Amino acid sequence: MVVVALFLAAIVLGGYNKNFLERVKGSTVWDWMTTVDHKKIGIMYFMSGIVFFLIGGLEAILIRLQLMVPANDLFVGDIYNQILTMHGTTMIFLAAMPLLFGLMNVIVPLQIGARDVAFPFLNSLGFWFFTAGGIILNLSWFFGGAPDAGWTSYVSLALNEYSPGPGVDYYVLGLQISGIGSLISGINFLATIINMRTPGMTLLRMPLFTWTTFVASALLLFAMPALTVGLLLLMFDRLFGANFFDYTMGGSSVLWEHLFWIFGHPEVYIVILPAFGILSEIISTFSKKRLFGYTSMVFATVLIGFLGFMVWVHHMFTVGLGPVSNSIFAVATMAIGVPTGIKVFNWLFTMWGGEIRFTTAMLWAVGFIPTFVVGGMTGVMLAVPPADFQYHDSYFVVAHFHYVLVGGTVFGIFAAAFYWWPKMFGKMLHEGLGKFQFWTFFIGFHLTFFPQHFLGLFGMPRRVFTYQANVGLESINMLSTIGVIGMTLGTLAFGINIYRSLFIDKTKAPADPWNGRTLEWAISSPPPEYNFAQLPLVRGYDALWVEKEAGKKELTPAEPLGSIHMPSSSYLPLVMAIGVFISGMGFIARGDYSMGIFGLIILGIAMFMRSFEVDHGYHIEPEEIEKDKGVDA
Amino acid sequence: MKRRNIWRGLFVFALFALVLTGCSGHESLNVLDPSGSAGEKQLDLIKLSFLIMLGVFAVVITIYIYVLIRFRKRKGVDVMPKQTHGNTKLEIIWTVIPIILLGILAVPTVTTTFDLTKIAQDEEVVNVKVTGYQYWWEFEYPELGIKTAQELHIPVGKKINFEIHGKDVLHSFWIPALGGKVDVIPGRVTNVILDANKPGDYQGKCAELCGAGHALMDFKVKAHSAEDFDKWVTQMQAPPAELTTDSEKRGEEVFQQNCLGCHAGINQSVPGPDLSKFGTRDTIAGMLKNNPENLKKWLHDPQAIKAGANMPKIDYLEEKDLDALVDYLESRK
Amino acid sequence: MTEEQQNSSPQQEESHKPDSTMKHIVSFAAMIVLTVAAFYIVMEDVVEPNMILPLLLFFASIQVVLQLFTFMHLNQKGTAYYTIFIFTGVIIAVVSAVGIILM
Amino acid sequence: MASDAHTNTNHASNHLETATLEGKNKVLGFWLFLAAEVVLFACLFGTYLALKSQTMSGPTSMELFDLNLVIVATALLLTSSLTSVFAMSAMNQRKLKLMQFWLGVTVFLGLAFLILEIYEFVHYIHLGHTFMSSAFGSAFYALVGTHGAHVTFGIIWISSLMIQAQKRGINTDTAPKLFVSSLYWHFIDVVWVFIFSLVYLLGKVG
Ligand code: HEA
Ligand code: HEA
Ligand SMILES: [Cu+2]
Repeated sequence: MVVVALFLAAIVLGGYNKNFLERVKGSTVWDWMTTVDHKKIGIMYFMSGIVFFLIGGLEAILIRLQLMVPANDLFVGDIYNQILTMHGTTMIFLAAMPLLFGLMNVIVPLQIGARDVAFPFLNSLGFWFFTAGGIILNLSWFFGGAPDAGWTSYVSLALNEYSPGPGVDYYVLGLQISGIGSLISGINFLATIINMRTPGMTLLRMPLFTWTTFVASALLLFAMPALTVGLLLLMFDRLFGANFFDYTMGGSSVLWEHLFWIFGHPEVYIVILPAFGILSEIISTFSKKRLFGYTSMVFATVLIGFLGFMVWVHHMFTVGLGPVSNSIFAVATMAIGVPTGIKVFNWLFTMWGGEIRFTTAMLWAVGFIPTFVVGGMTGVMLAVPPADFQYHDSYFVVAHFHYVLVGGTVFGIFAAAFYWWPKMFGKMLHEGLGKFQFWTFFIGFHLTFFPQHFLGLFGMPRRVFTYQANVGLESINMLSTIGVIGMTLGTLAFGINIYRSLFIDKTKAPADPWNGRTLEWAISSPPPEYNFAQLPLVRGYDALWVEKEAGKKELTPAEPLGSIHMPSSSYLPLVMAIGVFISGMGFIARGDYSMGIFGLIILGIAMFMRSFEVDHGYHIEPEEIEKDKGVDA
Repeated sequence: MKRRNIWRGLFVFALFALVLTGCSGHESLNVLDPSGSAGEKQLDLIKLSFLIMLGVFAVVITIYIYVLIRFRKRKGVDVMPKQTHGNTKLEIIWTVIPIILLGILAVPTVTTTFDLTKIAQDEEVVNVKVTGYQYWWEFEYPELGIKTAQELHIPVGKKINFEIHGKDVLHSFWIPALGGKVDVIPGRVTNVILDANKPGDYQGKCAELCGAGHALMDFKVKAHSAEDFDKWVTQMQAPPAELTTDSEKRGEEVFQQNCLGCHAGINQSVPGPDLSKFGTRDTIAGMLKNNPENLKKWLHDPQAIKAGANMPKIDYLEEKDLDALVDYLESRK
Repeated sequence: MTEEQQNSSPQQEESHKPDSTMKHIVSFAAMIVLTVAAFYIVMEDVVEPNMILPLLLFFASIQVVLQLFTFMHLNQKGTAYYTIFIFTGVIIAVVSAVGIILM
Repeated sequence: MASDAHTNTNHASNHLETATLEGKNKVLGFWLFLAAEVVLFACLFGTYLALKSQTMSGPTSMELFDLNLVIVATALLLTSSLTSVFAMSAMNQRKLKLMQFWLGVTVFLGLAFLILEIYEFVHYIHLGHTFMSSAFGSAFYALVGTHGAHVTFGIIWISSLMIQAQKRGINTDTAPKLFVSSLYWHFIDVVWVFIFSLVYLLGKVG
């Protein structure tokens, strides 16, 4: 967007000439916007994730402010519904997922000893689609109002008749576009992990973060289409007069619930599995021990992923599908507790007999375990249909999912941020600030969400902008709001920490600050653009540790030093994303859809250009690599 | 590390223990202190699942605390831990025990799931047809020929078979103190069977986001003894009270000119609640105490009281007519 | 690359030798037969009505297998991943579709 | 994986599409995409079958569907699947002209199918069965229309690849593209098998 704006500005000012183009092409911004380097794309994912986390967090603050006291009138009715919808949608789709995608992008190729991902071009395309979708969603605040039917966007509330504004259109098109981006990323990760592993990196030697990325990507692959279909049908209903969900014309609102949750439940595992992977890496590293029960960890990951598709109806126990359906899905849901338990105990026994260093990353990991277990436990309690009749759509559910989403995913992401920051940016984060962040956020978190279990049990439904006084809800709500102060302080500390590390701190991070065990720690921080000068030969699980134990300083190369082929960068992904962005906004604006079609034409042209383009990339010659090495040493 | 974790463990335990004995939370909407058999069965499952989870949590947290204390790195000591791969025996244990525990939970879960949908052959039931609208509730007793809104009256000790209908968007019918909820789904009929075992006032809630006024879509449940319920039925079945004062008579005219379009009470397709027994109600719109002052406030600006309410503002009447209308409505008993 | 299956050795070309053309034609013929059978049972009313759906699904499934394993070459070496993913997709697809239809 | 990866034209191999790492990635990635498409169509099928009796006052599937038309359409698409296989055989034997011929036939059959489908839709619309007339109408056009959109995209895609092949010949760059487009075409055929079975034939028995 920035570049386009720059172009336009230049044209208007009459300054459009070759010289200017050259300057733009040489600029850092252009470099990043056209990059196909997985590390840069990863960083962009991560950074936009942080931005959206702040926005979602701000919305959370507003929610808690409104609910601080009974009969508050800060945000009433529709406005409140908009905030809460955008909070959920932003946090899940625009914060948690890109933060994880960022980490996956940077780390997974390094962990499997690859020079690149399988589809560098598509990788970039995925990122720009996600960005386009995210921007569309958040533009809703300024043009016509945000979606207000909840992040689940249940019909018929989300149909034209009951949500006449454009809000839900933003939801539909924004998510559709960013969803396509996610699907593309998922395919890229899968193909990368299957095809790009270095010699010796067999499946059962892959680090757990790579494994969980693999399974999470498979979940994306199979879950995203259900959302795509759901959103497509909702778009047809809203924009083109179809009748999928309008019961007066034979449609069914339960259909939407199915489609949404067939996607939605796997989605929650998409955001927790990578966190499990992160935890496995960190706990093993900072306990100085091999991961306990590696094979069963892998097995459990795959099993969780698979079972994740068989349980969606647990979100629909109160729909009245009958005791048979409810029972089947209840038992299937409970079953997921078993592989998850395997993971928890394996973590505990990885620490057992180890030498535990409480770095900030490890603190987050250690904080994760009991928090997530509490969330998982309430999950199992929710899986009991008769009891769920009471919990459903109450604050008990809100407490459950924040324990797993914040206590699980977000804690995991913070852990990973501290752990892999040096690898991503070549700088360290400050440990003291990090510990401050951990304690404030951790305590604030429990203060906010633990009491919410009781709000639910005392009869407070979720998604309400107010509640009655004198029915035992005030003090708990107040407590819950106070806790947010802690989380805000923690988040601010994180912001300062980032700023400090990127702009103030001048010391460079070492290649292997934590005495790491996996391949990413064998190369410099940050890694050169080709990652590995020579592809390493992997000789066991914990590939780097194996070499360290053998007393070696470097990895054994699997190939002679030679010229390295690199993909060339491309502006086409950005153009395609701009195309869908324009198209999305065009459809939201309704009218005659000419802008919508115009955007699609841009997309089509860019696709043709890509198809006919002959792109051989470029090569980095051994001399240059030697030079790099020299500088590093 | 150590101290905090122990304290947290204790805190969790203490709070839950406190709550399970029913010390806090208001009785009119407390899930943990139910006044109906469905709610009791559900609470039993809540307790069972909670106890199992508490046991598992205790095991996890014990190992956790032990490990964190015992194996933390000590200053100046640098050991190389043994790089164990795993332990098949242990791994089998923590696979099998959870399976058993979940089995113990699954059996009563499934039986209760089926139980809740059953009514014994010889049991006397009261049928109530519930319809959820944005943002109010209509209750109809087909056998008794009664139709009312916002306030649900039920006899203690009898099973109430709710047949739930929807007309606009999804809602969810929830009376926390009596038992779990069921969704209101336009185009489908859902069912829930509840009962109250002691007389009293309970709160009903809408539990599915249904628009701007969702938070305020409350209703009242009044459980009566059998005699009181019969009294209420008789009163509801009786023809509306005579108009006594002039003001009431004038009010009727105002009503017919301004309100009848929606509040006809007889015609199914109109969107407003039946007001023919408005004077018997405790609340206006399910939330305000029913008195003339509040009624005026409501008529004047319904949206100020219930966000998103579909009723138009009645702010164009002369003061006298408004008073008459209020008198008329309050006399509808 | 490391994965055994990915190293499809250069010499397994059965599918492109002339007799593989034969194989393609045979499986094409089989598809035609199955299609005709499907239309036949519906148009000619020869089986019990409640057998029609299972039979239709059966015929269709065989056609899918033929397409996948002959036309789309899943019978060759080095296709393990494709097969795993497609069939996982099929399982999930069936569970989801049946769920939507029945509930 | 080194420099030779993308220039390597290993002539010993007849599997031109997977001769390079790029090619292997492309084919794998495309299979993954197809796996996703399986779920996508399953959701559309589920939707259709759940809503198919909701015809409101419009015509029912029994009254609408004309099986003779469907037979012709099926024959066209099935045959095009075979010709697409022939094209790939030709490709792997480096016979450009033959390949172009079979691709041409495939595209032609696809076009014929598409025209038939458009004719069918127009006919239905005249009978009062439209996208907006009922949930059944919406679901029918969403499912069959999505398939039709796939056919359209396939035609455009294969045609543009024919141009590329004509310009650049058959090599390790064009072969994977041609190969995955043929996978796509077969997949479209697979979906059609379910459409004629579960939409048209099942629609006739009610
Ligand atoms: C990261 C996200 C995440 C994760 C990991 C989970 C994990 C689980 N969830 Fe959760 N869930 C959500 C996110 C998540 N959930 C969200 C967002 C919603 C609400 C959506 C909305 O409506 O807006 C939701 C809602 C939700 C519901 C619906 C509630 C309702 O609306 O009425 C249910 C019901 O069954 C449920 C169950 C579970 C279960 C059983 C698990 C299990 O996977 C948990 C497994 C873990 C453990 C059990 C702990 C560790 C295990 C051991 C220590 C071993 C021993 C254990 C036993 C013997 C049991 N979840
Ligand atoms: C990963 C997902 C995720 C995360 C991280 C969070 C984080 C938080 N959530 Fe979230 N929440 C959801 C997912 C998530 N939530 C979902 C899916 C829903 C359901 C929505 C629905 O019903 O449709 C929901 C609903 C929800 C509700 C229920 C609303 C309702 O039903 O009425 C509440 C209420 O307390 C809440 C609170 C919070 C709080 C306090 C945080 C905190 O952890 C946030 C901490 C972060 C901060 C405090 C940020 C600090 C900000 C700054 C420091 C400055 C910002 C400055 C600028 C932008 C310049 N959330
Ligand atoms: Cu779930």
